[in-house]
Amino acid sequence: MYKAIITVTLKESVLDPQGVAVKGSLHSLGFTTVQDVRIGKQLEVTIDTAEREQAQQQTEEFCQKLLANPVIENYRYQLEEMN
Amino acid sequence: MYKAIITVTLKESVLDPQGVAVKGSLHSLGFTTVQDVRIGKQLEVTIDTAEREQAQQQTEEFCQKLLANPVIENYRYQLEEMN
Amino acid sequence: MVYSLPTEPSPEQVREQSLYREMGLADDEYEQIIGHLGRLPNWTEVGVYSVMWSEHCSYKNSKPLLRKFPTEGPRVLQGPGEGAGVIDIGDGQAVVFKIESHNHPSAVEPFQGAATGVGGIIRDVFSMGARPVALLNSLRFGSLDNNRVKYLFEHVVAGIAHYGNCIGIPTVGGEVVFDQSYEGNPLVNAMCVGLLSHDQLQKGIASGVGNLVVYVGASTGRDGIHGATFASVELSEESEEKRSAVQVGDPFMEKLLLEACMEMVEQELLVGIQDMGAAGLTCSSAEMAAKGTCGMELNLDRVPQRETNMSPYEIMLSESQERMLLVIEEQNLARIEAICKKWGLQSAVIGQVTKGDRYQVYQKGECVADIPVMTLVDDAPIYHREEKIPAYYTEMKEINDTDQLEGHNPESLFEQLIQSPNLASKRWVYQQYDHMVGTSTAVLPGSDAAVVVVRGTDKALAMSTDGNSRYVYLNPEQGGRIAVAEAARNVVCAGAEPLGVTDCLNFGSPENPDIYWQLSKAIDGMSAACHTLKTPIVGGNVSLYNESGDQAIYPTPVVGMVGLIEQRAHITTQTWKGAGEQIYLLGETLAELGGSELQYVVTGQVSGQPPVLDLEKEKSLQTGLLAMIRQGIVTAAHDLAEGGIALALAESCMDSGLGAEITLSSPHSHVTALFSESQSRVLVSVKKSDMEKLEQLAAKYQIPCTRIGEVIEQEKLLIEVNGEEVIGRSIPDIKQLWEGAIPCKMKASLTN
Amino acid sequence: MRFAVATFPGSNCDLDCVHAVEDVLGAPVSTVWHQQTDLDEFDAIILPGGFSYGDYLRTGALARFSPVMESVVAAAKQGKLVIGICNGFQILCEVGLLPGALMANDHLQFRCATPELVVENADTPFTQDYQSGEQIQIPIAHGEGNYYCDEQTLQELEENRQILFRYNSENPNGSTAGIAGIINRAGNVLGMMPHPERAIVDWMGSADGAKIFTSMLRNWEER
Ligand SMILES: Nc1ncnc2c1ncn2[C@@H]1O[C@H](COP(=O)(O)OP(=O)(O)O)[C@@H](O)[C@H]1O
Ligand SMILES: [Mg+2]
Repeated sequence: MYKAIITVTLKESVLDPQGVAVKGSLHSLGFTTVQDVRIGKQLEVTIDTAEREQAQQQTEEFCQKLLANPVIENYRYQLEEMN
Repeated sequence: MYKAIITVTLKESVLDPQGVAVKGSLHSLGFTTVQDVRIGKQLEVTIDTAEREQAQQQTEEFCQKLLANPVIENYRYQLEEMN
Repeated sequence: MVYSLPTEPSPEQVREQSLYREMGLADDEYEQIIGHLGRLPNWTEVGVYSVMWSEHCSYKNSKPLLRKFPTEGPRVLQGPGEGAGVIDIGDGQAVVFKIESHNHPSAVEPFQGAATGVGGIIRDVFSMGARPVALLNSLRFGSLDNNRVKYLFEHVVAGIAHYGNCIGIPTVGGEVVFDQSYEGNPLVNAMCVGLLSHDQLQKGIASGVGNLVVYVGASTGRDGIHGATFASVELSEESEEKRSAVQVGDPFMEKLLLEACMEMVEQELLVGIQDMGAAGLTCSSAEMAAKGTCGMELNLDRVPQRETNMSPYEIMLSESQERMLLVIEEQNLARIEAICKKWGLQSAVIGQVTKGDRYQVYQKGECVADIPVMTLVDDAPIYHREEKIPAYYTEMKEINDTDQLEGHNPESLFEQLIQSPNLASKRWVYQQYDHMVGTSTAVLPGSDAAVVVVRGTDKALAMSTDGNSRYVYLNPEQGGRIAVAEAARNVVCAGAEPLGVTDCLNFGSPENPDIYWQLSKAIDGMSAACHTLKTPIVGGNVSLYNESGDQAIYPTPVVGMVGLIEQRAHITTQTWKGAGEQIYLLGETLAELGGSELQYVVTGQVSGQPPVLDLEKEKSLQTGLLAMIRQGIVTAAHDLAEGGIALALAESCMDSGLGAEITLSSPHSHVTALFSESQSRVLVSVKKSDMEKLEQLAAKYQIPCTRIGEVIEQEKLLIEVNGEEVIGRSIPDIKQLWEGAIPCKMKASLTN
Repeated sequence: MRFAVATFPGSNCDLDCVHAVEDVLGAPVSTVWHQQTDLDEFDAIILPGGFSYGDYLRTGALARFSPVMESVVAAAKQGKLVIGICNGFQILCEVGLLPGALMANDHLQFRCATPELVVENADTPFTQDYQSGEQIQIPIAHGEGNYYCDEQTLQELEENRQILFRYNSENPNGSTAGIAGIINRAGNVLGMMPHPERAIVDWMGSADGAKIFTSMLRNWEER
């Protein structure tokens, strides 16, 4: 069993309106040291397989196919073995 | 300069309909080994301070105040020093 | 001498390596630029010309054809040429509307592509000084049996919903069509309707030497560079590389921008205002200067920037969303800044209006572009493309294979049609749109046209988007007429007098003579209809190169029609109101199944000729129907369109809690009688006591008028043709099929 | 009776609420900018629908820190009537005037429709012109109206009759116990997802929302 922890973020050059709004709020709450906020998604996907190889390959595949749109988003992930 | 990488997730006891939907889609795409999907937010907050202590304290504070709603969400974070 | 960044190709390199081609400029266009400047253009200048001379901004391929449209009328306050058209509705008020495409961005990033399409059209309307009151859209996709199509459909609808819902403008209507021809190239057209008082009408013009050029709204980033040229190229593997051409929309920012601009308009602080849409800062500033025949000087260091080290080329061509460009008198600057501050918006003085005709751009003290401004607008190349009657047209015309449609069981055809995604309920779509915000929506999505009341008056506006591209494909001229006529008919069915049109011409490559012919003929048909129906075209948009692989989409002119309802009491819907009411068919049913939905559903093809539209008949139908409605005798009115009378009858039953018992007598077959898509037909219901009045009015306006049945208590649709019972179904049953069709398709898997 | 309608950046039903108060009650009503902190002159406060701060992060999460909210909390403590509609309900939960939270609809889509509601408790300042058990139609339009609270809170809500409106047959968003609107323990703060201001005259499709406004006025007059 593996757990893929996937982070999907907007590409650097793409506007993150949500991050901008949260930064504004943090400032008005007095957290003026906050320089930048970027918000993305985190997905934890549990995969029932004994082979790391397979888990990795599948994760790569469904990130591309479903979880991220490469036009505006990047993804990265990490695999953890579960017991 | 520190970067707080904050993950906000729904509490275990709260149903995550988005996770359920993504799992459904993954299954129908043929990824039948997927057992479970949970979806959360990831926030990267850059804080302009030289002191880890201060960065930590602030992060804790704005997570509690703003970034997570304790009725339905948990948060965890990690601090990275930036150069 | 203008400065060239060391990191960019030098003017000589641009020429030697023909780098201008990458920006979509042809060799002779590049030579023209050299002629205008009297020297080699630098990288930034080439970029500026390339976007200004793109189809999207200059209409270089379509201009000669667009001149055929009638654009004038007694009520027209502003025709094509500004952000949106403006038509007088009396009492010092006017309606402002425009439709625009966002096809290519939506094909690669459906959610954001569609969302930013909505954002752009809203800015076009409020930059006229109008408050947006309604949104509509027109969508085309491939077959819902394809997973990629499902993904596109789901995300386009969600993107449209996201933007409109968040900014708080109701999305009150639209259309969705599924056809193979859009498989690789979906269409996303968005329309916005606004209201203004005459004295608040704004224009995108720069004037007054020394006046300030002010930038308001979101910061400029590297997103969307070359979107305007992107919108004018065929979709190919290569566009995958132009990925940054898609932006993320921020409807929240746009709401703030909208409210701030409305305050500036009310306080009369503006000389000129224009949205930074396609081709961003370049297009807005150059067009404003050209319109005012004055020069302009811009200092890019002052442009709010979201990323560091942006080059002049990038800043000038960025299509970051939610930005406006203003020209103001210096004395008003403080008040402008105060309004921006209130709404939490950044603003910056980025330049001024100058004497002469130079368009000059500076960065870090260097002049990075210096262009005679009129050459950007007036000297854009114009192409008279070759047109040729396509072989398919000549072939198709001869085919008459509607015989294959005969002999099927009418009831099972009916059942198939009602579940065809094209005719099935679109509730799955419009329930995702907030169609009630603003508390002015009197007729919600689901009827022929949506109706929005004008607060403070007894008036209301009816609006609809329509276009049947199969008809246009089979016969562009007839198809063009039908698009306009149907939209007008929909609006009349709601009780309105049609006022005017905005159109979006979605076609393939104009360099293909077959397609140029389609475009030319469709425009002829639309023009003729607009002329007869007295609905001038006051604005629109052209989207060419809608192709994938070497397959062009069906030629798809989309018509957005707005009509005026003088009194709220005239608002009419398609739903039956009471048992015992008499149902009439206005108009005549002919054997016209070419290009019909029935043909497509049964054979999977379209062929033959579409229905014929007689403009004079259409005109009398519409005038007569409006007279009937205004006399208060029409309890329901419903346009007959795809699926013919059978579908129209079913739709009028759906939400009524009632049924209908119908007896048709027809010289044609059952199938033709039920499903023919003959034009200029409307169903109406009247109380028994008003039958005579109705018949008299029909006679007066020379409208064929046949009593075909009555509304019944029982929730059943019973249709008899020539004495034979052909359909007998319970309404709840068919409603379930009708409403379930699209959701059922959408349950299965999705993939990007 | 004087009404205030708070306008946050991104509110978009504020004018609709103003019009409803004017058209139903003819009572004085004004919008109040989110930075205003003095609400003394008002007897009732409406937090309108919309997308305050774009609904970014979580619905209502950013608006609840607007300066006006401190005064709204104070006004609620004084016993003034406060009603949060849609986004307003979300803000009231975030600021803690009402228990629970509003999550994404279980089907994950935005939903605009006119569901049937049941009035569960007609003995409150907001519902006294209805009958308990009355079935009414009031439009909804939201992406995040799925009310959530834990078991214990739900039990308290039920016991104290704090649930004012429930979706009748079909639950449009997955909301716990079909909850469409709840009131605070003290009975002067109402949060509801449906939009009563969209159902005040017949041409809107339903006029069932008007009684919320008439109830509020009558309650105030009878105080
Ligand atoms: N994309 C859409 N957005 C909003 N409303 C839509 C959309 N598509 C269809 N509708 C609504 O569904 C109803 C039926 O649409 P349609 O079948 O195209 O009608 P018609 O044939 O009369 O033009 C109309 O009221 C229309 O406004
Ligand atoms: Mg129609």
